[in-house]
Amino acid sequence: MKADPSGVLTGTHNLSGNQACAEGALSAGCRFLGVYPIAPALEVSERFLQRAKKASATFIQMEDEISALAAVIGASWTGKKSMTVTSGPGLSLMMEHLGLGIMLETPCVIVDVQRVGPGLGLPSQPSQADMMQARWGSHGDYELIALAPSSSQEMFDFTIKAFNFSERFRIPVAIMSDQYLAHLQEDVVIPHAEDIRLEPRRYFDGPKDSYLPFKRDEDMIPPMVDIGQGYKFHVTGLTHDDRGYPIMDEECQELNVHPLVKKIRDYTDEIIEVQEANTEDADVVIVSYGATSRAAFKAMEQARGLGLKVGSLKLVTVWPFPEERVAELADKVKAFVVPEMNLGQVVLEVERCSYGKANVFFIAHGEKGVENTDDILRAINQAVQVDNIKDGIIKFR
Amino acid sequence: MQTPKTNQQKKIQVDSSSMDRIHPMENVLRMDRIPHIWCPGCGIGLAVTAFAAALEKAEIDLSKIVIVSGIGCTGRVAGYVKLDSFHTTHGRAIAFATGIKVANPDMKVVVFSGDGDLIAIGGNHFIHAARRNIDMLVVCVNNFIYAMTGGQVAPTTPLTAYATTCPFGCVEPPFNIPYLADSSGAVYVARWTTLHVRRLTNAFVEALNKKGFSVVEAISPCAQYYSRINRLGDGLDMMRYYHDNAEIRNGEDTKNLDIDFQGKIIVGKFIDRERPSYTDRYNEWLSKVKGGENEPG
Amino acid sequence: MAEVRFAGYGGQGIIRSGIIAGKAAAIYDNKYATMSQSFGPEARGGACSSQLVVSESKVLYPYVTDVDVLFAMSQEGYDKFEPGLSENGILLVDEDMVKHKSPRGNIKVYSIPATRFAEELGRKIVANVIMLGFFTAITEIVTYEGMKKALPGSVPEKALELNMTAFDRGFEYGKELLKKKNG
Amino acid sequence: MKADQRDVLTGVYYIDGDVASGYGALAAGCKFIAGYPITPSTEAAEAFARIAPKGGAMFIQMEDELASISAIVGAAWAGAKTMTITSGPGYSLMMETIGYGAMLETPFVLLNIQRGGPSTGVPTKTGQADMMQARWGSHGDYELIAIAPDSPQELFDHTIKAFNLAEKYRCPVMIMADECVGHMTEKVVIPRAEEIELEPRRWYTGPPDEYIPFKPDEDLVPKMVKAGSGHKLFISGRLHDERGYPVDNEHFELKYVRRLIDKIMCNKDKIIELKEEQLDDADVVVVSYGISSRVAVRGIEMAREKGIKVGNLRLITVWPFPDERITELAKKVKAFVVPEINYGQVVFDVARCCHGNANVVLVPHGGAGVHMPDDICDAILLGAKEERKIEKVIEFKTQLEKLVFKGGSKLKE
Amino acid sequence: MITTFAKGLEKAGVKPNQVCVPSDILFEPAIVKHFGFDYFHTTRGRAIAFGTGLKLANPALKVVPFTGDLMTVGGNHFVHGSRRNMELTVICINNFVYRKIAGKAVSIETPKFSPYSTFEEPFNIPHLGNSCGAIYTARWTALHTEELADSIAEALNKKGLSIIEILAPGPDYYTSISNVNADLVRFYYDNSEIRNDEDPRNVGITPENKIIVGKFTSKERSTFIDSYNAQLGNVLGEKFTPYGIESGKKGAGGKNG
Repeated sequence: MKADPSGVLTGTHNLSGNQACAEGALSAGCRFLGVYPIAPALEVSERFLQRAKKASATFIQMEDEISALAAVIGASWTGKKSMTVTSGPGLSLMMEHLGLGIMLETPCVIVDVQRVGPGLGLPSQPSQADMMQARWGSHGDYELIALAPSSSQEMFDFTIKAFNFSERFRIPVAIMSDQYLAHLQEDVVIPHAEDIRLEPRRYFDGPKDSYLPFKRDEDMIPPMVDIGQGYKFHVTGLTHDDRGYPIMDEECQELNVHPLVKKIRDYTDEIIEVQEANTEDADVVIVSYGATSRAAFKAMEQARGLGLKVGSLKLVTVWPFPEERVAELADKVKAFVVPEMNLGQVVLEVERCSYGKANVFFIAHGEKGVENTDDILRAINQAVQVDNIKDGIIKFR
Repeated sequence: MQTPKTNQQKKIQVDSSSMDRIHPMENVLRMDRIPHIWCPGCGIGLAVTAFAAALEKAEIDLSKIVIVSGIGCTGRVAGYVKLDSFHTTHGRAIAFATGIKVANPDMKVVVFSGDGDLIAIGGNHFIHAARRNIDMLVVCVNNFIYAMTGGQVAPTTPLTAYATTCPFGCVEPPFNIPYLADSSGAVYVARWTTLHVRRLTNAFVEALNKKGFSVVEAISPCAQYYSRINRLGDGLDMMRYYHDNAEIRNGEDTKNLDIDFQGKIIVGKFIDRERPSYTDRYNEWLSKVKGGENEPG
Repeated sequence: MAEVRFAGYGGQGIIRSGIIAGKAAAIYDNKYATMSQSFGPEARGGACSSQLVVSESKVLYPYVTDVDVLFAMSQEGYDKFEPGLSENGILLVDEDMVKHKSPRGNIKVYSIPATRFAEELGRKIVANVIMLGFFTAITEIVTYEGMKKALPGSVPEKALELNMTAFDRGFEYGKELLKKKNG
Repeated sequence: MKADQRDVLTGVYYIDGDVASGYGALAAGCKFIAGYPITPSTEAAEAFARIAPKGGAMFIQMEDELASISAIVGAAWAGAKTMTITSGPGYSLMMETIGYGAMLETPFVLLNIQRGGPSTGVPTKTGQADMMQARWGSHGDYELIAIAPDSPQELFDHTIKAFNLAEKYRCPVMIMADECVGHMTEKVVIPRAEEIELEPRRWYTGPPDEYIPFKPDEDLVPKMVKAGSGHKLFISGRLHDERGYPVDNEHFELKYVRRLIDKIMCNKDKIIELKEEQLDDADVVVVSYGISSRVAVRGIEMAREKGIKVGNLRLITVWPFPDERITELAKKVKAFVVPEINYGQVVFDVARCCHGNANVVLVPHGGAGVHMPDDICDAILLGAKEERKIEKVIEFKTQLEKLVFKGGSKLKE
Repeated sequence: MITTFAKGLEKAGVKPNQVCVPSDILFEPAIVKHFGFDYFHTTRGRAIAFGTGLKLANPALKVVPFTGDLMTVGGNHFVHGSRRNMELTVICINNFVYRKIAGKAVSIETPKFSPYSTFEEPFNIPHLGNSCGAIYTARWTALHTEELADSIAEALNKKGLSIIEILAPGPDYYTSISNVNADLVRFYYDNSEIRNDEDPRNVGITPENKIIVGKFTSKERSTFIDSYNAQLGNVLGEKFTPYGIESGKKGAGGKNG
């Protein structure tokens, strides 16, 4: 499916990450934005509103983040691609509805522009400390997809990608941006509408009375219908059977919830994307994602300049985590260096997936500015020198 | 699970003399989910019956109506009506419905939920949707208690009434729901008890045809918890109480509608006015935005 | 170890029966007893059941797996839980409420007109306590003394005496029945 | 400090876990509970509401979970020991303020009776799928303590323990019980008040003008005062310095937020409580918590009958996670078997700490029930048999999964 | 605004060290230290809920929630707090930027984001509060310093939940309390009309009319704690010790140290 030209602002534009996100959403066909204003995510709504008329898009500023995501899920069932934008405290409030989105298997996109936490934290500084929350923040079992862009261009591209994943797997997809990207002005190339590939929603086309909202196709994804088409379906956040009727026992729970996990776990090959550089001969691989990969990439080049065999593994999809690729690399390298703008989250996954075959260095990155490479370089130097494998993560201070 | 028969169920039963005749409510109810979970003597079934009758009377295209419920006994209504129906999270039915209405203004949106769901945890969405005047009908079945979780105090529990989390009597004055709806901006506000089935049905019809945020409060007996904890007898006794104490006062000032424990219940249609809806305002705003002015360069 | 399933419909005091028996075992007989019940909207009005595991040592697995005693006070409860009863189990029924099939394997059936007795005592509501007395006499999972100590505080104070009488009524009926069967 | 006699309902009871926790809270000196009804945790609130007035305590039912947790954070700063009670969906709503509470270093206890999720799920039946949420559910970096009781008696004891930990480390403490334990009725012994040891709040007693709210003691935990006692408190949930004043430089995140984590991590040895059984010569170790640890024992017995050397490790404290202990054990055993009532949560931490030295078998269960002991036994056998090192968490296929997805279930026509 | 608040405290005879301010608006530390009350920067919209906890755990406190996100995120706590009649003096900073008042359009540079979308109609806060049961409602602009101080003083000495709405665009969750947009307040002030005792129903802010300010309602109603003590006293009789009596010594907080 091709993009609708009314939402595509073809050309090269100098955009902040937030603006690029709004453009990406409109290009992807997003026509409903439900938000509650929170720094540093404000500009997404502003941009979206500025372009709403041309693209015939609907906007609502709700009374809080709880209702913002509720409205987005509701809107998605009308057939409109829908999105919400928030930051840490708002994401925390959305946790209950993230679960509802998962349970109703509703395609939608949640953009989290991360800022320093916990609590009110620091609205004006970037962070990557909501990564684990995106994966684990709602109660009950689920899997979701989280993408981490590292530039305005990626913000644009990944927003489209996020919508495609959400339609493909009928799942809320998180875009984990941060304050640094949000306000970074960069050139963004927006292609022609016909060059943008979109995943169409999977609609049910059988007879009206034979529609079962949660009857899965072979690939575990149930087709959808819009409200108002006469299917008269029922869906519930309670554990339900294929008809969407609540049944509360173990068997139904297994039937209902296990596929929610499996529909992602079984398709990791299709979902996971990593960008690698110089990993073939590397002794040390820097694992990074989001804005941090900018520094990671620079550090790799500087280290290469010093004659060190350093590679870079950039996670495009952070969740699901590229377990196998990290385990493979662990066989070959001496150490992983993981810079994150938090106090240790994704590094735990790297530790898990390196199976004791490589050391894992963690750098709580960000102290000297997002793009500063000093700490990473020092960690690489140290990593090269350590020959034995240590128990646990080596915290680099 | 077998549930002892209730008034509601008896009505649904097919007339034995003409077995092949389709029951009039069959096109509105999910017959494959009957029997329902409501207890004997519960009034929710009556409210649903009135609603089903109203749908027919209002001549609404059943494929263009969507019903959203929250959590609780009344929250289960969405599961029993054969319409596009959503059983959402606790308190958020109105927020969810707002998304639907704003994204697809062609739909008739009905929120059918309980007092705890709409007014306690969902109070914020209630007042904001009223302020924005989102075009929807909110049916609030008020049974004065949280019944699904077993009889906790609600923001509608009358003063001094007992509940499990106020074992020594309720100390918080209850909300006057019509007054709250009125002061937040609702355009249609009515209150009836489930004894007033015909008037309740008419209120639903009027509200369904009204453009804007309409609230119909349906006072309903909870025989299992509220009546039992307060020793008020069964569902029938509650109906008798409604019969003896409900007073119809259409057009009454909403501030006079407080309900005391086993006191008088004033019912009627209180508010019926016009205000621009959210979608009207949004479209008006969009129309004012000139072609290029709002477009980034 | 003994596994007991109490089954009936809401309002019969089925859950309460489980609690009283468990309390007698755990507090007054110095055994270990774990009682669990089904909750929720499904538990209202319609069928309801509770399960009790009594053991000499700490109960680890909290649910019944191979039921030794089925305590049935409603037809639906009997129908639903009879298949879970062990081949060597004991079936206790209120004969006014349950029509049972001829038993499988070595299952022993004991029935009592508990509801009728309760009506004779003037309060239908004490049928479960009569059943409890019967249960105590037949199964000996809990002691008579333990049960008599467990009743105060577990039933409304005003109705304690009536409950004590009801319990004895069921207990004696059970003892008689055993005598007849064994003799 | 000993418990107050008026608060302790000494005696022997036959009550369910929820009620036991309500009694435990009162015994621990909890004077304020704000809650909102949610199955299956409501009985704890109801129990507390019944007994609170006699002990001079207050129960208030707030308008929602957001208000409940905000109120208890406020009450804690007014000097009271406080708690709130909830289950999955309510827990999700509380996430923002849990992070805020951690930021303010507020001592409070949160009882989460887990049910089947996600979303509304199965309200009346059990689950253990909020474990990772407890650790990671709020935005930003923080650490807290989570304990998992396995019986009504423990719900009583651990509620007191939770209050003690909260006061000692000035952090939110989660009691992560499950519906099964909350709704299970067993004997609960409530001791005499003088047998209950309570951790007093760390009061600051110096001159009011010299009080610095977030200046840590040697164990990294700062002292507290009561609002309204003349200290001119300035307490911000924003990133702040020791005085509580907001700072606008991320540099402080490292300096300040790190202490929130360090105060738990550096005291890990004192916090973590494990129960170990037959680990000395074990080939396989079952790691479990909450109700699963009771259920697992049956599977373990079955496996032992088949001659397998199985040890049992029960996590009483789940967070902070006993990294070192698992790493140590991994070097000696062939496999860990982790039965959880979820599709894999704590098992990932077990796998992480193994460092490839032992295999890890997950025995999943979606909730609304507990494991079949046969499954756990079979998983143990699988772990004992497997000689290769497998670089992946091995997901054991349970009988239920086979039944539901191979067409044996009545749900699949 | 804070000076006005301090003046109000003084007029009411309330010592700052009895006062506790939970707020979702950022105060400056220097202000707090200078005036000497206790201040908590709470999560957005939760100042009333937070204050409810403070008040119940220590009923001797004078709790004054200062809130900006009250009517959006915190709307629910506002209506329920009013209904309970929790003893709180709620100062509601109204951040909404009124695009047009008395037919005149705002020509001043305004903040980018206001609590509602620009095309929505705002709440009539005094009316909503009054209808939910608040015992005192008033509205002033930040420039009505004398009247505001009087209202604060009056409200502080009332038993129950009072609401004072202050039209003061600028300060919010991210920017400090001193950050009032002076030009905009001046505009509001110039286009306001004092109408004390006006029925709150009629004080909604509309583009056509002047902003109506004043003290609108003042009534008596049993507070949450009073109702609690009365009801439990009735039911439990002698066994019950009233909660929070004797200037709060019996409150849940216990003694310091």
